[in-house]
Amino acid sequence: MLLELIDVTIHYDTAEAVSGVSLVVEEGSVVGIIGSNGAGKSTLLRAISGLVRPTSGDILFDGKRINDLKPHEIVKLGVVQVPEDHRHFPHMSVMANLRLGAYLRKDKVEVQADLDNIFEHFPKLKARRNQKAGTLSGGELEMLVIGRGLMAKPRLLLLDEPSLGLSPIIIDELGQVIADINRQGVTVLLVEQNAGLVTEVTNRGYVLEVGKVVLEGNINELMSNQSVQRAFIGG
Amino acid sequence: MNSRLYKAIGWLTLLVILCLVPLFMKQNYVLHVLITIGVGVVLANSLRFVFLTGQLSLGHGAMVSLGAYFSSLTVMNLGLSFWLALPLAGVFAMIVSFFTGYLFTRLKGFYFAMVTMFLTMVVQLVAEQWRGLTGGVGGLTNIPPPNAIGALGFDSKADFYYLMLAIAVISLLIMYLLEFSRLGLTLTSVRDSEALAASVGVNTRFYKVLAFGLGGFFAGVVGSFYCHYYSAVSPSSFTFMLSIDVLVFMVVGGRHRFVGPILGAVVLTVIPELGRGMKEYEPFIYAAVLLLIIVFLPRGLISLPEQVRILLRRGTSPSERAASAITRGSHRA
Amino acid sequence: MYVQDLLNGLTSAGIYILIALGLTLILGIVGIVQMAHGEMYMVGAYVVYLFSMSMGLPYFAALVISIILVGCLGIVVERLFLRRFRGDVEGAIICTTAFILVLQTAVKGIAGPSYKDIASPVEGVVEVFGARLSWEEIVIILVSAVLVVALLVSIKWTKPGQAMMAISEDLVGATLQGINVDRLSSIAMFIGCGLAAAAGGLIGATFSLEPFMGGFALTQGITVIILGGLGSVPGAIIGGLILGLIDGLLTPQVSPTIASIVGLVIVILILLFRPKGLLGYE
Amino acid sequence: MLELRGLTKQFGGVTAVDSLDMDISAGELVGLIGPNGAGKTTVFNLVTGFARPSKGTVVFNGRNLTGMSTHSVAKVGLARTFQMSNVFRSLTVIENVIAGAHLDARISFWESLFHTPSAQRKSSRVRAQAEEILEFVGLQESRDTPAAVLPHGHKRTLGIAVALAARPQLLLLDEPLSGMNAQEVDQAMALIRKIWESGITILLIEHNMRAAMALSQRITVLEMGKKIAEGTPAEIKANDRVIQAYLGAKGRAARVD
Repeated sequence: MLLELIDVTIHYDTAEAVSGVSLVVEEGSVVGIIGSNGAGKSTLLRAISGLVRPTSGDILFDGKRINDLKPHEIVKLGVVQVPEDHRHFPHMSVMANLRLGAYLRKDKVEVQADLDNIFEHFPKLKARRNQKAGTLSGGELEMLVIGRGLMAKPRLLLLDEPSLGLSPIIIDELGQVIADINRQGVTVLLVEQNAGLVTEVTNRGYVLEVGKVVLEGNINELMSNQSVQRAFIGG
Repeated sequence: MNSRLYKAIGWLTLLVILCLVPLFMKQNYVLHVLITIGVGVVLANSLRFVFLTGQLSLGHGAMVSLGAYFSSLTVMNLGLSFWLALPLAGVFAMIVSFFTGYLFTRLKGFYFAMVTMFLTMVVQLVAEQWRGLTGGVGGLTNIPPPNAIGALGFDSKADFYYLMLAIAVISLLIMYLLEFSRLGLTLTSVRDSEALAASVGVNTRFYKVLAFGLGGFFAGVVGSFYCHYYSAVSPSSFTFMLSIDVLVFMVVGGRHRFVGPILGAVVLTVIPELGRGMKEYEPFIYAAVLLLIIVFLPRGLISLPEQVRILLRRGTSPSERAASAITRGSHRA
Repeated sequence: MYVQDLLNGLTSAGIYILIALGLTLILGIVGIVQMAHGEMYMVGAYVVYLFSMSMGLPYFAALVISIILVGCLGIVVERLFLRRFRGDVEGAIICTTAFILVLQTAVKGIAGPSYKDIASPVEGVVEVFGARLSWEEIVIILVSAVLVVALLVSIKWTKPGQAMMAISEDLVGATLQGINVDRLSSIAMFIGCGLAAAAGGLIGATFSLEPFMGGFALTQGITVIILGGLGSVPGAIIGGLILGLIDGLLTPQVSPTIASIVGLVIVILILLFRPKGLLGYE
Repeated sequence: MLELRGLTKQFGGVTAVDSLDMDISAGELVGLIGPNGAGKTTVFNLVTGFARPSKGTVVFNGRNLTGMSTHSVAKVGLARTFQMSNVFRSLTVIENVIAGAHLDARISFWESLFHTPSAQRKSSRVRAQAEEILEFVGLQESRDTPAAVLPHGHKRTLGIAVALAARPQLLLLDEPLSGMNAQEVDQAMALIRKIWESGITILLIEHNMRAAMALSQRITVLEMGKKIAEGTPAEIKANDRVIQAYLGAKGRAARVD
């Protein structure tokens, strides 16, 4: 098991944001976490990346407990998060943004190769490599932050609502990109509100509601589940 | 109800004791320290009044300065009575505060703090430069004491002490009444969330300017008292370090409670006086106290009993921890 | 002669830029307003005095030692205290104000309150474009230019430099790239305090030292970074040039005080129309 | 009552709201839904003066509100709640509601200072009204609790109470149910219905579709700042465009099965 959460509870102030969540992510898989606003999805990812400490429970990566590690130590293990809202460094160039993804890597030659690789995959980024990142469109930004995540050579890529504010066409493209990444051997944990993207790329998923896992299993089964349908479309 | 009664009795007793002090303490030194405390208390509390809206002002030095020059110039050049000049100095500083506050309040947090600090420096520099009016770097000297009134002839420290006491009591009373009225509620709501306050119809800019102006009023009054007490005023009397000192009183005492700044001014005025024997190293002691408090009691001296209680009880509930964190979070500009 | 004033202004600008770059780095990366920055500048000057005048080392060696020592002092202060005040404006102001007192008192206690002079490393005057420029001023302009260029290059081309840019743009985003923010804070504090020490050591060769010389440095530094925009490195440079030139061009026409007033009023006006400074963002 | 015409907001190069037309009549409960980032909250900000529209107008009861400041918008009878920071943290529950009643029974500076009889009368009246509102929303038990330590669900309810204290004709609710558990959701839904039945028109942004469908008479769907559908909940549920926006092509297929 690459990532395992055992009975994780997280508090913000006094409020319980995540309560007793357990989940597993197998090596090589794409796992989805679906839930509406305020369900605790982002909090969960923040905890995995070490930005908040769980009040109780264990987070295991590759069998090792990572609860108490600092964020940069977690990145070093290969757990890389692509944050919400296409969060980037707006006043730095596209190239500089990508290079920051490889901040902890020492293998200069390979970093250059990976950079070329990413430019090959995202020709739009290549064309704008010397522009400030803040000038990119929403879709380009998402490609940029995913590319930046890949520059870290992750074993596990955490994606926090990549579809946010993107048009359906771009979301379709994004699905392709995620599938490609997975095919290259990177395990992906995808957190989404957009059920469409999740069904497209994942095979297993969890439904989170108010900090609790309410359903888990095969994604197609989840999506045809009455209560999920209701949660998303009110049927 | 009862606790309110006890509180009132406590404050009255303290007031009576303070009134009697000059009868027992004849040393000018003690009275001088008490007067200095009074100045600090009024300034720190008026700074806190501005801070009720979440604005951190370092412009208090400017307002004290303006009050002092206004008062000494009107008394010396226009022959105005001190008793008229005192409130007018406050009004003058208030008007300047309203005007500058109107310009500055669109800046937030650090920018507001810095721009108000510049205001203090500009006032100081103008005072240095405008020699014809302010006497330049040397400042004004031989400022007359207040005209005698009743039993107060202002030929002894005790008379100044009573004047300061009166100013402090009246100022604190006004600020207390305002803070615990609807107005105070509105000011606090602006600090907690400007967006939410605006959405229920609060003209947030108006209230921020109002708080800044009222804070300036008390600073101006103190400035007026100050120059007649020392019978001199110069540009270097009120540098931006004065603003910082006042801020230190407020934060070290406790910025979230009305009594906080009072406590801060008392403790931080007395400590250096105690260290007088080791004059050379007195600032060390002062700095050490500051660091200790800001690191271990971020909510100020006033939170000491509460912190001790929490420590003693050890296993605190999350809600208690949060309760003690409320005011900590809300001050963020 | 305008060329003369311009060159004098450039000298001031060099000093202001060094001070402001440090302040802005510390603000952007450690996340606090370093009120005791002027005291780092003052201590820097005294360390140069100690090594060059008391111990007889060459001036430039003393300058390098001073930069390193004061930089290390910065690291200690950051580790022990400043770290916990990230984002707490009042707390940071008070904590660093305490250091103003500590450093002033310490220097006054050790070196005494009287003025001290550092002998100039190079004497003499040169004619440039019809203006007379002392070697001391040339040293200031050259050394500060070298330091500024070195800083710019290392920000642009080294990993820690890019990491610092990232932190000042987005703290959480930077953390997620594996950047150790605590370590970078120490580095920023080292650089910032080192630059302040350099400015102090440079000015020490022209003006006398006294324990309270830091106040002026702090106000000029803050003016510059507000002018240029908080946290912006190019902003600090442009702001420093503007303020330095105001100084150089106005001082001979009017009194230094009026020049200061004009500087402050310009800053206030800029802030009112561009609340984030000239090159500020966020 | 509320008419939005060609409302447009651009941030830099991004169009958050794209020429939106929308009408709400007095007494309606209208839902505004759409995927995250669709521009719903921006619409609220444009209506309540937190942001200036790049183009278009906001008319409320025949008055043009476009470009009016937030506090003046509150005066003409619009109140809103927020997703975040929806209470005054350092005030107690009842103080929150009194602060919300800022426009009601204004007390002048001198009245505040001298606590005059007239001020006291006004204060006690406002306090009594605040008590009523607390009772109405069911928070009377926590009257003197500091808002910061309230449980999440109660905070959201208090946010609504603060808005109610401003006595709005039109109430804009921004995701009032987010982060609530099933039981709290039911209570909050009942409260929203109760507010509406008391005669206040409501515009509701909600992610909980079950709730949005159950509460609203009419629903407008936004995607990428554009209106993609408008109609009764039943019509919206059956709308292909909407299902695709929410569930994607595969989800729609699953649904058809």
